[in-house]
This record gives sequence, C-alpha cells and structure tokens, in this order.
Amino acid sequence: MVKAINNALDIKLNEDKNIVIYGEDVGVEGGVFRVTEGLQKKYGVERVFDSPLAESAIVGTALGMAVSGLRPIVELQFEGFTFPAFNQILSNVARMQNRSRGKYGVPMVIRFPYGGGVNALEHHSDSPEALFAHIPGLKVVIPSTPHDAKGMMIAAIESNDPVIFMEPKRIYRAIKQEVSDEKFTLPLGKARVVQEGSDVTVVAFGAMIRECQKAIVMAEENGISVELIDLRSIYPIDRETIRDSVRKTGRMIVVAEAHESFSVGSELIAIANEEAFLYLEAPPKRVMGYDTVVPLAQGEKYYIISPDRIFYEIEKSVHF
Amino acid sequence: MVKAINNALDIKLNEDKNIVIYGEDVGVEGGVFRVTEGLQKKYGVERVFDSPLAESAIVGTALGMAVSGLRPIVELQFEGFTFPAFNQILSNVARMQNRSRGKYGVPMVIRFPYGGGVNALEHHSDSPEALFAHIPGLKVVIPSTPHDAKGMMIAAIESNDPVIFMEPKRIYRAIKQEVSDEKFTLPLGKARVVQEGSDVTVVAFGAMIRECQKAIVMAEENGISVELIDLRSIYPIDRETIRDSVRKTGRMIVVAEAHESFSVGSELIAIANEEAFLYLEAPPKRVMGYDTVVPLAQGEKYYIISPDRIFYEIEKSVHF
Amino acid sequence: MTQNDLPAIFCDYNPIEDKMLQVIDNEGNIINKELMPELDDETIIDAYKLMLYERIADEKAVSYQRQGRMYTYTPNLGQEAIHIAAGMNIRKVDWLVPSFREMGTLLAKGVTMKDMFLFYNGNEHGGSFKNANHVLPIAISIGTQFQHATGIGYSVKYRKKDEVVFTFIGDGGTSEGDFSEALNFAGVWKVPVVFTIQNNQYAISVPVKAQTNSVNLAVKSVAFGIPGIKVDGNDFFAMYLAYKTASEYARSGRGAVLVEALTYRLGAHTTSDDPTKYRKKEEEELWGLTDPLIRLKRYIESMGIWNIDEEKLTEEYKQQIDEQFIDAENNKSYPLNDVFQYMYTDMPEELRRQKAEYEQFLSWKEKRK
Amino acid sequence: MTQNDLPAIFCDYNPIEDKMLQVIDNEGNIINKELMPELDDETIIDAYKLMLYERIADEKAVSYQRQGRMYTYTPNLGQEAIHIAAGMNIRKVDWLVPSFREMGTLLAKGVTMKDMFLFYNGNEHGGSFKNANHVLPIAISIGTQFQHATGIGYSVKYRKKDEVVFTFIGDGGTSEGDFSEALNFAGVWKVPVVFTIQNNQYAISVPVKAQTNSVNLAVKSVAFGIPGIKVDGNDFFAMYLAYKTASEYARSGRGAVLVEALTYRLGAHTTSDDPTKYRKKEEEELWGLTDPLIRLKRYIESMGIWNIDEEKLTEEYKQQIDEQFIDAENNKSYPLNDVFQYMYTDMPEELRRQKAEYEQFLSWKEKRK
Ligand SMILES: Cc1ncc(C[n+]2csc(CCOP(=O)(O)OP(=O)(O)O)c2C)c(N)n1
Ligand SMILES: Cc1ncc(C[n+]2csc(CCOP(=O)(O)OP(=O)(O)O)c2C)c(N)n1
Ligand SMILES: [Mg+2]
Ligand SMILES: [Mg+2]
Repeated sequence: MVKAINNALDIKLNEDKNIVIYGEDVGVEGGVFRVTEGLQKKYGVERVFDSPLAESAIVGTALGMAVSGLRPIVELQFEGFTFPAFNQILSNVARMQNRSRGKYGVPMVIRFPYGGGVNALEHHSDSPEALFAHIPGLKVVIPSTPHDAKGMMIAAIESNDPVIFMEPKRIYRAIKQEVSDEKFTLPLGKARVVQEGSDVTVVAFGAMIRECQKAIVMAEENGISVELIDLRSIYPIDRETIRDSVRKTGRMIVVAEAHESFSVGSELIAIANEEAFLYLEAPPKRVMGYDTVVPLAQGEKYYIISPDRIFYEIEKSVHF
Repeated sequence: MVKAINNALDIKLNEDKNIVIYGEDVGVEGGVFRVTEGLQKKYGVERVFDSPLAESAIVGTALGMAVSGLRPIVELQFEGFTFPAFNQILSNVARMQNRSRGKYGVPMVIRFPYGGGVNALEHHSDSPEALFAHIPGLKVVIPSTPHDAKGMMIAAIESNDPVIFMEPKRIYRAIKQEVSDEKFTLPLGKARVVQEGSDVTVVAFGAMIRECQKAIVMAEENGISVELIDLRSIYPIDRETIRDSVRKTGRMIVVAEAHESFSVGSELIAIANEEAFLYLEAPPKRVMGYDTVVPLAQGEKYYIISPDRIFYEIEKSVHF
Repeated sequence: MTQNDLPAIFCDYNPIEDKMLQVIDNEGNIINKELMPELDDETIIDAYKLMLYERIADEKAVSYQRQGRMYTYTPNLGQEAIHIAAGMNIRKVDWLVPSFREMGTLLAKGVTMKDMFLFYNGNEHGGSFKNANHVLPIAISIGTQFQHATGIGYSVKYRKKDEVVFTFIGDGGTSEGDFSEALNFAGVWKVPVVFTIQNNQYAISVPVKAQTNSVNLAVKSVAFGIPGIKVDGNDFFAMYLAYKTASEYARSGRGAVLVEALTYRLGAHTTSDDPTKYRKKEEEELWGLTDPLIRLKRYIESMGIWNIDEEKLTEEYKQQIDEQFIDAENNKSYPLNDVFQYMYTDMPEELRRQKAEYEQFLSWKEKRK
Repeated sequence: MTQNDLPAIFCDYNPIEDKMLQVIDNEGNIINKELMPELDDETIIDAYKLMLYERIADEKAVSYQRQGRMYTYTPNLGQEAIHIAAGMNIRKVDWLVPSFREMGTLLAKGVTMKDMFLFYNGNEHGGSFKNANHVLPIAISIGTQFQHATGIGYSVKYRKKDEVVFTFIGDGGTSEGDFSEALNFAGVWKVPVVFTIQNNQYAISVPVKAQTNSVNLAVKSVAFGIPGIKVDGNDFFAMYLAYKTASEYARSGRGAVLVEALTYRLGAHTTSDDPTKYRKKEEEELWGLTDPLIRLKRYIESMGIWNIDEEKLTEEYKQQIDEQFIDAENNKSYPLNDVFQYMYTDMPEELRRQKAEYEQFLSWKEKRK
C-alpha cells in the first residue's frame, strides 16, 4: 500500500504543478513509513518538504495555500498527532467553503497512518475516524488494499473538497497486490461489495477487511454465507450499498477498531434501522474496540479484533 | 441556570481550598455569561482568575494542577473554542489516569456553553458532545434545568475523573426554577425520566428538553402518550433507562441539536437495537441537526429543531 | 538599509529595547521629522476622510445593533489609523486575512458596508466578501488566521507572484499557540507576510499585562527570527511608514515582518460587552487624548491645509451608510438551499436526503394549517 | 545578582547575543574558572559514574530491542550530561515532567530500569513509574508536557510548597504551539519551573535550521518574559551550574527559566530510525568529539583524581541492568482487567458490559477447542 500511495502522489505531482507535499519528515527522509520516499528528489524541495514540528500550522498553512491556488497534500505523522490540528480542521478546513459561500474552495488532502496491531507506543494505535466523520464539510476515506489506496488517493487529490485520508498502517506492507502503473481513480463516497453473500452483512474498512475475510472462511466452513462490504468512505457514507445489502441479508455486523461508543458502528446501525428496519432479523451488532485507550503491546491482544471474534459474532447473529 | 451553576461553584469553592477556577474573562468580568460572577471577589485572585487567551494551555495547565493536588475547574468561553484544547483533552486529560495506572487522578471539570438558537456568530452555536463522548476516559454531562445543573456541577467537581460539563446557553436564563440553596448532588451517569408515557420514547438533553415538552403537549392533544427521557449524561450513557423505556414503548425518537451523523442519536439507536430489538415496533429515529455548519441567524430557523418538527416525527413513528 | 538588509526603522526601533515608532504627538506636532512619510496634502486629507468614514460607519453599526436591527457587532472605535494606513498600503493583488476588528482595511480592499451589515445581520453571503479580491472571510477562531496568512505567503512565493499578505490579530490572540506556530513557519519559509498585532490593551476584559510577561508584543518576533517593530497605532503617519516599509520588505523577498500597533479599544469589545465592568473611566479618558482622528486633524490644521466641511461630510457619510444598511436589511432572503449548498462542491447524498426530509416536514406543516 | 534580580549568568550569557555558557572545553580543560561549580571530587566522580550507567543502560536497551526482546526505544546516547546534571539538582520533592529522552534524570528520581524496560516492553505498569515520587509518565504528544509543568508550578505556588518543576522538550518540540503557550502562562504566573530544551540538532530527520529561524532556542524566552540561557549541553559542569542557578531562581519565587542545552543525538531517533538517511558521518564524528563522557573523564584525569576501574564498573553495570531487564521480561502478566481498570476511578457500566462480552467470547473460544 505504501508503494501504491507513493505512486499516486508521484502521478499527481507530475501532472499538476500546484500540488505540494509537506509535513514532518516527509522530505529528505521520505516519511517515517516511506510513503513519500523519493518524491523530494524528483520534484524538489519547494514541492516536497519537511515542515517544522507543528501540526496545527501544517494544516493551517495548507488551508492558506488551498484558498490561494495550490493543492496541498499534508502528512500528519500518526493519527495521535492529528489532534493539535483538530481546531484548524474543524473550524476552518471543513468550513471555509461554506463560510465564503463558495468563493474559496479548499482542495487539500490530509493524510495520516492510523490503527493498531503494530505493537506501538501510546497515540500510535488509535482509530479516530468517527471524530472526523462527525465534522461537516470533510470527506473521510480509508482504503483497504493497495489498488484502492491508489485510486482513492488520486481521487482525493482531485477532489475540490478537503479529504481526510486515513491509511491503515497495519497493512501498509502486509498486502501484496499488483497495481496498475496507469492513472486511475475510484469515486469517493462509494463502498465496495468485497464478496456477496446471503445470510449476514459484514461492514468493515481498512485493516479489518483482511480479518473479516479470515472470519468469513470460518463462517463458510460452517455453512454461513457472508456479504462483506468495504465501506471505503466514512463520510459521505454509502447508504445505498448498506441498505441493499441489509435488506437482502437481514443481518449486519460492523467490524472496526475504534471505540464502539459514538462510532462508525453506531452510525451504521442507525442507517440499517432507517433504511432496512422491516428487513432486520437480528439486532445489528458492533464488533469494535472498547471504550478504553488502546493498550500497549502486551495488552493489545485483548483489544484487537481477531477473526474468531468476528466469526463468533457472525454465528451469534445468524442463530439469533 | 447561570445562577444555579454559580451557586454550585460557590459552595464548592467555600468547602474545598484545592478548588481553583480560571479561564478567559472568568475573573474580573465573571465570565461572558456571568457564570462565575462575584467569585473572584469572594475567593481572591489566586483561586478565581483570568488566564491568557489560549485554550490548550488552560486545559494543559489544569491537568498539571489536577495531578498535583488541586481540583481545577476551567471555563472555555464557547464550545467552538474547545478545539484548540482538543489535543490536551484527548491525549492527556482523558488518559493520564490510565497511563499512570491510577497513580495520577485527574479531578477536573471543563465547562463551557454550547448549542444554538441564540442568533450568534459562527462557532457559537455548535453541539460537539459526540466528539467528547467518543473519547475514552471522559465523563460528558449536560444539564437541562437549573436544579440539575447545580446537582450535576457539584457531582462533577467531586468526581475524581475529568468531566466535560456542557451548558446549554440557550436556556441559561430561560428556565425559571426554584433551586435549594443547600448542597446536593445528582449521580453522573443517570438519565432522568422527565415524564412517563406508553406510546413512544423521546430521548433528549439540554435545551431540547423544553422543546420536547412543547411537542409532547401537541402529542397529548392527539392522544399520543410520550415518555420523555433527559439523558443528562452522554458518557457514560444510561443504557438501563433507555432499555426499560424502549422495551415499554417500542418506539424511540432522539432529539438533539448536533449533526446527525456519528452522533449521540446514532449511539442511542445502536443501544435501542442492542437492548430492545425484539420490542421495536418502528425504526428509532433521529430528529437532529443536518451535517452542515449551523447557519447564521437568518438561516438558523431551518436548522433548529422546533416542537412541531418533533411532534411530526412522533406522529410518524406512532403511525409507522 | 543596515548590514542585515533590515530597513533602518527595524534597527532604530528595536523592540528588545522597547522603543516605539512615532511621528506625531497627541497634539499633531511632528516629533520625528526625518520619519515623516512623503505624502501629498490630498492623500493626507483622504486618509482623514477614510478614518472619518470608518468611525461613522462604526458608530452607525453600533446604533443599528442597539436598535435591535443587527446582531452582535465588534466596534473599531479608536483603531482607525491602523486600518486606514494598512488600507493605503495594501494593493488590489495583495491579500487580506482579517481578524474581526479592521473594518477600514476591509473597506480599502473593496468590501462593502452592505456586505458587512449583511454579515452582522446573520447572513453568510455578507461574510463571503464576494466583491473583494483576495480577502478571506472574518476569522473568529483566534490565531488560526495567522497560519492561513503564512500559507498564502508560501503560495505567493511558490507561484512567484508580486503579492503581499496582510493579516491581523489582537493582543490577546498572541497567547494562542497558533500565533507562535504561524510566525515560526513564516520565519523558516521567509514568506511575504505583514503580521499586525493590534494591541488595544484588552482581550475582552483581560488587560495585556495579564496576557503576557514580555516587555511588549513586537518582541515576540525574536522567538521566530523575523523583524518586529512596535508602532504608535494611533499615529497615522507612524503606521503608514511602518506598513510602507514592511510591505516593501516583504515584496523584496526578504520575508515576513511583525508589527505591533499600540492602540486602545475606545468602545466595547462587542455590543454585548460592558467595559465599565473591568476598566476605569479615567483610563479611557487618558487614551481618548491619543485619538487617532483628533491627532491627524490637528496635524492637518497645523499645516494649514484643512479644507473639509466635516459636518457636511459626516452627514453625507451617514446617509451613504444608511443606504447600505437598508439595502442589507432588505436582503432577508435566505433560501433553505443556502444551508446545504456550500458545504461541498458537489452535494453528497446524505445532505440531499436531510434536505428532502426537511422539505417533507414543511409540506406536512403546510397541509396542517 | 544583577539589577533585575537576575542571576549573573543569565545576563552574561544573554541568548539575544547568542552566547553559550561553557565551563570546560572538549579536552576537559577549564575555560571559565570562575564558573566552575564547587563540587568535591567524589561528587564529580559520582557524576561520571551516573553518566556511564546511563550510557550503558541505553546501549543495553538498544541491543535488547535489536534482539527483538523489546519494542521501539528512544536512545539517549550523547545527552547524558544534561540528564545527570538535572538529576543531581532535582530533589525528592521536586517534580519531573519528562519528555521521552531523559533517562538519567528519571533514574535520579527513582525510576527503575526495570520499569523503563517494562514500559518499552509494552506494559503500562512500567510507564507509570510508580516507585518514583513526583514523576509524570512519559509525554508522547510533543509540547503538551510543558503545559502540565506550568500547571504543576501553579499548584506548587498556590500550596506554598518548596518544590521545583523540571521539564524537558526537544528542539523540534519548540515549534509546537503548546510550547509557546506553556512558557507564556509560566511568564504571567511566575511559576517555579525549569524548562529545558534539549537541542540535539534534529527532530527525527529535520535539522534545527529547518525548525526555526531564531538565532538560537533559548532566545524564545524573550517572547514570554522569562530568563533564558543557552548552555553547552555536553559540558557537565556548565549544565550543573545552569541547573543549580535555575532551580535556586525558581525556588526563590522569581519564576520560571528556560534552559537550552546544546547537544547532539549521537544515536538514532528511535530504534526504527536510520540516521544515515539524513545526516553525514562526518557530522556525527565532529559531534563525537564533544562527547560529554569523554570530556568529563578528561577533566577528572587531568585533575589526577581518576580512581575508577571503568572496565570492571562497566561489567557491574551491565550485570545490574541485565538483571533488571530479565525481571521486566519475566513480568509478562497482563490481565484483561488492566485494559479496563484504570480508565475511571469507578468503572462505568459500559466498560463492565464490554469486558463481560469479551469474557463470553473467551469462554466460547475455550469451549470450541
Ligand atoms: C480560539 C478562540 N478563543 C476564544 C474566543 C472568544 N473571544 C472572542 S474575542 C476574544 C478576545 C480577543 O482579544 P484580542 O485578541 O485582544 O482582540 P480584540 O478583541 O481586543 O481586538 C475572545 C476571548 C475566540 N473567538 N477564539
Ligand atoms: C504532537 C506530536 N507530533 C509528532 C510526534 C512524532 N514525533 C515523535 S518524536 C518527533 C521528533 C521530536 O524531535 P525533538 O523535539 O527535537 O526531540 P528529539 O526526538 O530530538 O529528542 C516526532 C515528530 C509526536 N510524538 N507528537
Ligand atoms: Mg485586544
Ligand atoms: Mg531533537
């Protein structure tokens, strides 16, 4: 996935002089995960550069660039370090277009790695997508494969609205997939039906897709047919795909790493109710993180959602 | 409500030397809404004082005070200005106790006015409760009456966990109620059944309680019996009260000012499903703000939830 | 120019020594002849007229608000010299990234009073400043605008444009982390931005002494390696000189500048504020003696070039402003669509659905009548 | 003492003039005799031993990590003089609000290597530093800790305690808004806090030149009205003097102090970092010449008081550290309850429910086997 994103950035940098990339360590170093590796060399220090260590200013200055003709792409080093920039994101990035009644668009991408399962220190394992998705004016997207990462990143850069692009660091290098070198885009706001099924709908995104796929193998061995949806876009959320699937299966399980309360899981259950109430045969269920800090490495096993946990919930739902 | 909160602060300041109050304009001026009026005069500038204009430091220094024996109460001037402090709240206030394995408690209250309907400029009409409620380690509470405000504030100050205390500014002075001068507390985490009913459960909080009550009058005129729950605590959320009510009525409507996606409404629908799935007779429904910035005064009429809108949804639910 | 390529005033008025740039005194007498900007009489008189216009517009706004015809408003009274001096140095191509207390500069950039009134009347269309080129909407979240200005500066430099960015903040705003971060980035990036601190002595009720322990606010520039200067903000000529020098410096590619304009908010913080709660009448009166309009008028009179019928002009201005206000007041159309329209460049399904739901409610309501 | 009650070194080494406090040179020769702190030979030798211990513990930690026996670790190599000098000036009652690169000071406050290893082994019980009085856990969100320190300072002052707060940040951290806000509050509140910037030249890969345009980092104190001083951070005696003076200043009620300790991170940023990506070997070698241990050892030798069998001591230390590591490594118990237990003082129903659900899953899993 790292390569796919790097390739997407490369394609767009090459295509559009107004694109600049910056953030902590993205220049010389190419990012702590090497997502921007080689880009400074190729496009120069004015277009790909290291910023001082201040997330609010990284985002705040990017807004200034975006309203004055550039299309900045900024990296925040980890999800846990997006919060110093939270005010700029919520108060200005998300709102400038509305505030200026369309006079100033905000074509910018804020990208950062997120999620657990990498034995990290605190603030390096969180999944804050719900916090961003609740902010009106943002698009919030999360790829689950290298292919999607590339197509969605190019779409995000080409979007005239600000996009929060969250990268599941756990699968940065875990999923091998041939991705075309050509330019292509995927529409933001559209979920993907990863696999069709009839008994239960599983909705997930990011690193959880792979875990769900493992669970589905177990389910199939037990004669359960699962429809797997990769949400891809947290906001706007693809109601239609959820609706169609839940109306078909009558059951829904949401798998996500974040704290379950006030989460994407909550939202999806609300949507299932609003869109498919009469079709529901079992209560939609969240298989998500606790309302606790993500534990450090030794305790993370309890927090991380394993395929058998997902299978357990699938089975419970089907036998409700 | 302003008076009731002032009285709660007064009682606690008088009782406990370790309590200090600060924030922008809370000292000499007594706060832009006069919630801390007279307290500096009574308790001195070392205990009630104006801080420089920097929300992150207001909260960050309060954390330092809290871990070293004080019990700070800080005011952030409006909900829209809580976000510069978001990182301190999420990364430290909410986590210090867990991070230090209980060595350092964080007994502090962060209070601020929130909500719309006051013809204000931007950033002065928002309802960000879901953002705080999604953060593990915080308690998030909202009173809807002067009586509750007093009892909840005293409980919040006495809590050994950090409390986000959100004050519905629209009803700061709108609801007249005799409140005892004595000290009393209300347990945080408990909802209140404002009125019992059998056809539909309406869950609301803050300034929306009053609007719901008006809607209920309309419903009653139409022969609909409504159970009204004042959530009071957003986190922890009172599942039990929701469950009991929804199991009884089979219907739920959530009324809240915030953007509906990824909101308290979503969470309550998830809870209704998890706790009362087999009892549901109509899809639980959110009557909430749009996923848009709260419009300025001229457009706010479209955004604000009116009693007839609530009644309309009550009727729809009952006739589902 | 000095050794470091720094314009002389930045050396002569080094904020570390807490010096303040002044050209005329309270009586309008020149006290620093060699610093007097070369302005012809007409321009000086025009400056006075602009300041007068701002003052009248401001008074009018306060009175409309008192009449209940407008919502909360932030008065500019006493800070006009800063705004007009900036306005006279800001070009059409230059950028203005405002805070919420620089009406005269907004006007100079082509913002209309009508739009301002519409904004304070609760309509975003006023706040978009659509008629004004390179002006951002008012920033309410204090400090954030400084970062936007730095970013625009980068963009100007990157695109090799001859544009300067002007931005403003209050004394209170200097305590926000965003202020420091913005100046730090500006220092590293060497962007063409003129940062102004309007030190009007108060952040709502909090005096600047309770805001920071630094000797003055201009000195904060030292922390970020950019030149800073403290200027008498009620002295039009000093402000003019500061802005002329600062914007030339910025245009020449040498980087950003921090200007502290020492002034006093003679009015209330906003129309909901009551300054008697936190400051003494004597203090207000003392500062009243430094009133920028009076000072400039005295200067003009002492030069024998005063040719204005101020009473008549005042009436004219009042009428013009009234017209714009009425225009704004009559513009009360706020279609439902305006709530949804501008959130995204293409409206997502979620918003369409929410809007449609509301329309269903409206038609139910209509039917019930 | 000078006029302003400022200790002389703060005047003599005014950061505005970019001066740096030094006592010995790279060869261990005294270059500023009058500044040499009055320390008896034993104390000086102890200081060396502490620095040696830190260095060995640090090397050990890096090697455990390389062996896959520990997760990410942040090396201290080259910065020991700062840590030990601070450690020798911090008292039991004083507070330590650490960043993530001051191992020697943590040890001085009573934190055990075992706990540190446990922490880097992925267990919060290590990070709580439960055996150490008045030490906060490591702050990872950069800049936030400075605000905590200021708050503790207020609390100390409010409760009229004789306690000083020591806190640390890196050169990169000075760009965060929280840094500036914290110093600004400290200036206004005049709190007893000794703020240290460990300027080790890099923030991961970003050199300090790309971090700020200010002449040095100590000068940032000017923006907040607190005294600042730049010190040779690899000169134990200079650091000792700086901390002694700063903590006395703070204790005397005169307020906070900012110390910039100029040093160099000889190792990697963390064990996942590869410095060859962004810096030259020659640069590392040049800085290697200023190695604080070598300098102090040369001084001690030149004074003819060297009495250490360094090889033997090294072996001893290694063994001690190994023992602590093994202790930590064996402590792999992490009950499920630890995830939930410490979030609130009384566990809310929501957490009980979530825990119970997981336990149900576990028993299902057990049964399936
Ligand atoms: C981030 C933020 N915090 C708080 C406020 C509320 N507020 C509005 S104006 C003001 C005082 C501003 O003082 P100053 O910066 O001196 O500007 P002035 O009003 O004097 O022009 C405050 C606290 C805000 N708008 N933004
Ligand atoms: C708010 C925040 N942003 C980003 C990071 C990621 N990060 C960890 S260390 C580091 C560099 C710190 O450099 P410096 O302050 O010089 O300290 P040093 O590591 O050199 O001791 C960064 C960017 C962080 N921990 N916190
Ligand atoms: Mg002010
Ligand atoms: Mg560093």
